[in-house]
Amino acid sequence: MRKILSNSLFIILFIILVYGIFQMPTGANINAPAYNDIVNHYLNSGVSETNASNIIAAILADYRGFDTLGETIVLFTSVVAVGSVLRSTKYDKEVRDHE
Amino acid sequence: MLILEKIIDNINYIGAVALFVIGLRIVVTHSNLIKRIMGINIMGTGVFLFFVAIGNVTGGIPPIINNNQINPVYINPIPSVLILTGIVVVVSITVYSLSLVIRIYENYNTIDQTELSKLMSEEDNEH
Amino acid sequence: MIKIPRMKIFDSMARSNSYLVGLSLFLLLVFIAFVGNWFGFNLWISNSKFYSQILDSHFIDYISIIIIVIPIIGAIIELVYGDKSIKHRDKSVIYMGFLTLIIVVMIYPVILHRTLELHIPGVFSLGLNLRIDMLGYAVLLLSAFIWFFVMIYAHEYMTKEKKSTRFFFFLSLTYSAVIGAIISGDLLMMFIFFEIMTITSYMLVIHGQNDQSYKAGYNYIIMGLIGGFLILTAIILLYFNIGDLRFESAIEKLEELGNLKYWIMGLLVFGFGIKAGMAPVHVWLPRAHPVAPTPASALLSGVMIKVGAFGIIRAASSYYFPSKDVITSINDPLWSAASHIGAIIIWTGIITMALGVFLALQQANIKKMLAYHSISQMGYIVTGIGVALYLGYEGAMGLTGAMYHIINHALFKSLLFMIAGVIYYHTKELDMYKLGGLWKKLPFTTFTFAVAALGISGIPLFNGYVSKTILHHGIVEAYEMGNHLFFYAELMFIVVSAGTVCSFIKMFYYVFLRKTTNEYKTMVFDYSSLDIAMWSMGLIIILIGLFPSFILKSLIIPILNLTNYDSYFIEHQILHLNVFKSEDLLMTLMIVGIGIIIFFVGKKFNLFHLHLPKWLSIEYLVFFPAYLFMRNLCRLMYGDRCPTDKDDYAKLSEKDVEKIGFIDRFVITSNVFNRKYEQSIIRSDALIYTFFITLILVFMLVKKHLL
Amino acid sequence: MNDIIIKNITRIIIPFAQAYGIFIIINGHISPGGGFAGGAIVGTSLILYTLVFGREKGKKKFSHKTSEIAESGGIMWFVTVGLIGLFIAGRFLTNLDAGFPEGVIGDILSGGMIPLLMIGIGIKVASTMISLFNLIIDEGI
Amino acid sequence: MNIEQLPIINLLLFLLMALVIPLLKRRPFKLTLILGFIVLGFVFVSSGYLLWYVNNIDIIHYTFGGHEARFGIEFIIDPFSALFTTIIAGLATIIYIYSSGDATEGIEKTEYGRYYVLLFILLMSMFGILYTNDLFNTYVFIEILSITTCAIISIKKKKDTYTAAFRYVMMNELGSLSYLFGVALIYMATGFTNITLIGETMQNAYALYPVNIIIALSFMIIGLGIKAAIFPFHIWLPDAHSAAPSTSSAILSAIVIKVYILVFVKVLFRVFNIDILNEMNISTILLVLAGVGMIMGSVFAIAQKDVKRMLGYSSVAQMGYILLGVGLLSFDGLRAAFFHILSHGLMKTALFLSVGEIIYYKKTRKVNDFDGMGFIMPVAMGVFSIAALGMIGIPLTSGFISKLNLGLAVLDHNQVIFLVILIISSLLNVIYYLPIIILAFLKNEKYRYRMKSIEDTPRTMIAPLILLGVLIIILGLFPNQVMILIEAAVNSIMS
Repeated sequence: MRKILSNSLFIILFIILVYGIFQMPTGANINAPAYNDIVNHYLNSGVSETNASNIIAAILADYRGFDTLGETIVLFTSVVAVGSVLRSTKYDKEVRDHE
Repeated sequence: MLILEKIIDNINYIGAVALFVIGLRIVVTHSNLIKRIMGINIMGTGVFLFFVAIGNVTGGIPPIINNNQINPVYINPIPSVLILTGIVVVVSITVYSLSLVIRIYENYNTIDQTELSKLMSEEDNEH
Repeated sequence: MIKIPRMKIFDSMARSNSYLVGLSLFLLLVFIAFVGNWFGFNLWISNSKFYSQILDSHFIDYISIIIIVIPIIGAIIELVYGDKSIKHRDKSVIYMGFLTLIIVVMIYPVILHRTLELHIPGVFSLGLNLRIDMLGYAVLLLSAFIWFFVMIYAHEYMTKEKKSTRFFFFLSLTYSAVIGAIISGDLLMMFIFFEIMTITSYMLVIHGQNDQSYKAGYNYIIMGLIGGFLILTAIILLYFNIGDLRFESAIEKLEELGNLKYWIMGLLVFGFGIKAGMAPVHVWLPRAHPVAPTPASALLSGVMIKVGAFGIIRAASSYYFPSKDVITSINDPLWSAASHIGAIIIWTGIITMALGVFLALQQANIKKMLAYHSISQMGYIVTGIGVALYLGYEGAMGLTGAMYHIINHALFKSLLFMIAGVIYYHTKELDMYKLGGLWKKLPFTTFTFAVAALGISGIPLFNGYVSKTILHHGIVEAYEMGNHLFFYAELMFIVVSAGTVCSFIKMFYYVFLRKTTNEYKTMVFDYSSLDIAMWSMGLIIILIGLFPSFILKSLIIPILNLTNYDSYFIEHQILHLNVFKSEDLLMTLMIVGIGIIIFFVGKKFNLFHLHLPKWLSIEYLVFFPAYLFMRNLCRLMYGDRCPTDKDDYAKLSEKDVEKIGFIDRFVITSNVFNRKYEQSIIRSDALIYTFFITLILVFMLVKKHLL
Repeated sequence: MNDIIIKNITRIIIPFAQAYGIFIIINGHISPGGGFAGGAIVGTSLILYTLVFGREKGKKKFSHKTSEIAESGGIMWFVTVGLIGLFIAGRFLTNLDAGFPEGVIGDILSGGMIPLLMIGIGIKVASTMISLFNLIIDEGI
Repeated sequence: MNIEQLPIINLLLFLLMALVIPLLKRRPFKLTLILGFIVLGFVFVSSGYLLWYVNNIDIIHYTFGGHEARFGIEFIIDPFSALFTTIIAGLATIIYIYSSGDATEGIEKTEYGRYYVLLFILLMSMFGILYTNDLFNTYVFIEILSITTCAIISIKKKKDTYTAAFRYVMMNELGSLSYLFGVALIYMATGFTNITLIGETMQNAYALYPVNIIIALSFMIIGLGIKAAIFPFHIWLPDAHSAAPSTSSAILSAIVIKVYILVFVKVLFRVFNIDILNEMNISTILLVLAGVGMIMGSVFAIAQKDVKRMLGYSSVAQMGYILLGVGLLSFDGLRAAFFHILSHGLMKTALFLSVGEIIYYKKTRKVNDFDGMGFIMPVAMGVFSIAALGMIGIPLTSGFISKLNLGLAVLDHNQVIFLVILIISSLLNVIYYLPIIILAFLKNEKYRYRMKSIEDTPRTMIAPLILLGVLIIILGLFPNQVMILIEAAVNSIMS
């Protein structure tokens, strides 16, 4: 019963989203609203502003460099978090014995 | 026919949404923790595919400027940049949750959600 | 022939207390002298330079803060002494009470001349508003006197209780909260002090710290907070619609609200009515009074429930009366709201008084019986308020009766509680069927009890008579000028008075007169602070009974002059009101006769011992649907696997509300609910996400495309 | 894993893999690739080493302390580059205005701070991969 | 170095502090604590200064790398972000002082370093979320925040913490991905990620591609709702709160979920402007969620035996209050909501910290074991009582003021039904907070004879508690001064 219900939910969700997509500006060409003056600015004067021929790298490291910093912080955090979970099971064992 | 054409035009987007929903379904229905993590990853992939599809331009080339093309059409670079960040983020979340799964397995000797909750409720009754 | 019992030489504390009482009586004398203008005293004061200076000095407005702060200081000093020196501790409390009393009496001329207002912006969101006008002052003076006497009484009474330091501490805090509630200048301040009063007096109620007192106290504070929330709702509605909470006429704005204004008033009446022990919501009162230590219950009955009634009067007469300059006749549409409300309030009052007396007749426990009598007397007061509202422009008589009865009831009810306390203090016994023959042992107490009982049962030459007569006049006017249905109200009134008479005859008989086996032989009669306090109050009772017009002249007429009542009516009906008319006396005689008859009939067929079944109690009837629902909720959730008889769930089918109240049942139900649903909700985490995202998408898209 | 073939081949492959990774890192701003890809390759090569030669030798090659320093160091480097921009040009992460060498478009030495950041990212990613891997196999099942 | 560098300096200070802690491993731990305290103090002062600056002089726009805002990433420091960063810094300082009094309960010594690393990164991410004016940048910071929050739950290394953290991570990730999906849709329709630019173009984007915007909005609402523990999505919260160490619980429910609801407000009022929201009538959905949450949260809380779990559910109910204020989409509503964010932050911190002290010394978290606790730990239970009365909404506490404002705001939207719900949920609060106070101070005083043996808790734990209690009462007595700042923030968010 519950399975049928949930599956029907997913089907409905999928249909809604596909229906939504049909109403969206999905044309894969340079007239899409996403392909606006910002993109053109990057493509045209990006090189002269950053002297890097790889625009993606330029955006990544220069225009949106702060995102990249944040993402390195995410990596750092994940290491610390995983460390906090996985390092030194000694205490853990004691607790399990204690309980 | 028209609907078919529409589907073919938007196949990237539909694929992305399909991935999203599939991942969600995995998260909901499967009780195996690792499978649920996979489900989350698939959802993430769906969203990234959506991003890329936004940035896609038919016949476009990657935006690496060198002057030996004649009036080239470049793809939209921004979504690529964004998902580069996004991928890394999802990777680190995955690692973290996997480490949690390791610990859960050590403590309860199971990675099955239903059994897990059964065990936990038993413990609550004991206390 | 009584053999004079040996006197105990009374200790220094008792001596200083008696001095203080003497001083307070002297103050009273000065007050009387001022009002009665004996040998030009009044003129002398009003013409004196000092007085005129005070009058226009700005400082005098801060007096209101001072009298709020004084008891708090007293409480702090009292904490400092603590249990180290009981003498100093109690002295600090008592002297602070006395200081307040002095100040309150002294500012009478000022109040008579103008209203003291104080506004400090910035505190809370609306600013701190305090104001002492005549209406507030009457209650303030009353509570100052009673509180002082009760504190003197409490000093000796509490020597036999434990943790008296805590008791006195919270007593003083409650005092300042009560004063604040009385002299607050807008509804918000009143509500705030009201809440503080609820919480601090809770500490007094549960002072005994046994299961019974915890139950009663929990009941008390929960109902108090519910009342608080009702008032808060009313405040929010009022402030939103009127934009101002100061006690000024707002009827023009309220008229635009349609039925909402009745809702607001209903919320206010019930919110304050819970404290005042009004009919459907009185349930906390008979539980809280017996368990509280006697001084606390004396104050609860004497002052705090009056503050509830005062709140109703305050709100109604300020917001719902047209302002003085607008209206000059009865047949003005602006009065209609007030009179509609008034009609309902009158019937509530009638029901309250009937219920109270009916239940009081069945009680064995003295304090419980007195508590039920408080309910029925509050019924009188509420009826008076109702008349005051119902008759609108001509309702002066009702307000007079209500205020007068507030004063009288405060006096004799606190005195009666003190006497019950004395009896308990000596005999450790409160069941009147077990007591008996105390008049030999405690002649003075017997005497004071006689005074108080005559007072409450409305015998001429005692104070109760005056106010009851005035109230009776009020009701008569109500059905002469207004609806004829109120004739039955009058009948009820008479019956209830008769019942009151009867039940006090009963108490007097069982407790004092009746011959018993030779217990209490060893009991010594002693003469101490207890009796000092009691005598002085008895004295006041008799004085009021002898000179009924004094209170009218000194306190009530100024109140009426401030309100928007027919001044002609006030001049001719109330100012020269003669309560000793023949028909009134005859009616009293009739009442007493009926009372005696009821007593003998009841005693013969001992009706006093019959007890109603548990399920007939108000609380159970009110909440019955809720209880039924809770009992069957389990079936809804679990189907046939419902653990009805298992663990705590069985309690839900308990019929005795004394054992398990509404709140406990609710908690149990929520536990069952939780046990069933919490984990299952938590487990289905992502499913909920899917469900809601789909739901919202469908909702919004459908809405978008249909509209 | 004591298979001679794998060991030898690994010995041969790893230098190339690392060289390739470093190449991708430092060419990030003129050709496809960049810090992430390159860092991933370098990290993978070290993981491969640990897989083949065992944890102990892996520790010798890339000890716990080193990884920690690399962890903090990657971000430190990033922040310092940004702070240079802040102190010189008054904005965090300023590129050319902060006086980073412009170079000639298409050269390795171009794009101002971009290569520097790429190197930082590369170090960061590589060290993160390795240390996560080590954590899991140390404490793993 | 002029003032507009201060925000980034704050962020970098947190970051560098977090990076430095592992290098100080050899040194005595006190050094780390002192250093961290200095950093927090500096940040608190500087954000206070920024608050003053933006309120009296000018709003600060800060773009990275000197590019235009449209090309790069932009920070905006306006009364809104400045106010809440100040509040966060203040609360965080209080909690930090408390936690330094070795009361990070259940965390083993070797993990302290990591705990503080995570703490500082967490603070940095919250500052970033509030400062930044870029949807995707917000996403990155949200991810940092979710990892760190999960980590400071699971750092306790008990069996239940792992499962709680796992559930939390799952829900968080669902939320983040929904948010990211929303961002993708918005980017698709408008081509910007900068909030201001989106806000400008949103009107005509909605005219062209309404479905896009609708789906984006619903995904964002759900995503942020999960993270802010709005009622049906509160699933992760009770486990997480009861499992985490007390300081973490305090941070979680006093600060973190508030930050998410602030992002929510930002998204609603800056990305989608009000008339679009009214056209889609979001307000219905939000108000329904809020109303249900206010009741159900309390109903669940009543049945709890575990104190921290109970507090967690009460946070759910309180988030309902805040969402109610936000969902009215009106000036008064936001004002009440912001004030309640502040006052609930204070009260919940006080509750969790006092309970934490009790758990730390008495090793009990069952409500029934609290009898006579008031005589053993007077300060803790006293502060607990003040905060609990505030939760109930007794006058003289800040909770009363926020209830008053909420009531007025609700009437302004003439939704009288929600006034009733407000009162009912206050009554439910009475039912589950009052018995604890009575139990602790009046019920059987079997601990009375141990009055001598009051635990001498370190001052670093007592002082923050007292400070919180005083602040609650001060805020209840003189709300107007704070209200001015809050109104400035509301104006800046609604303009």
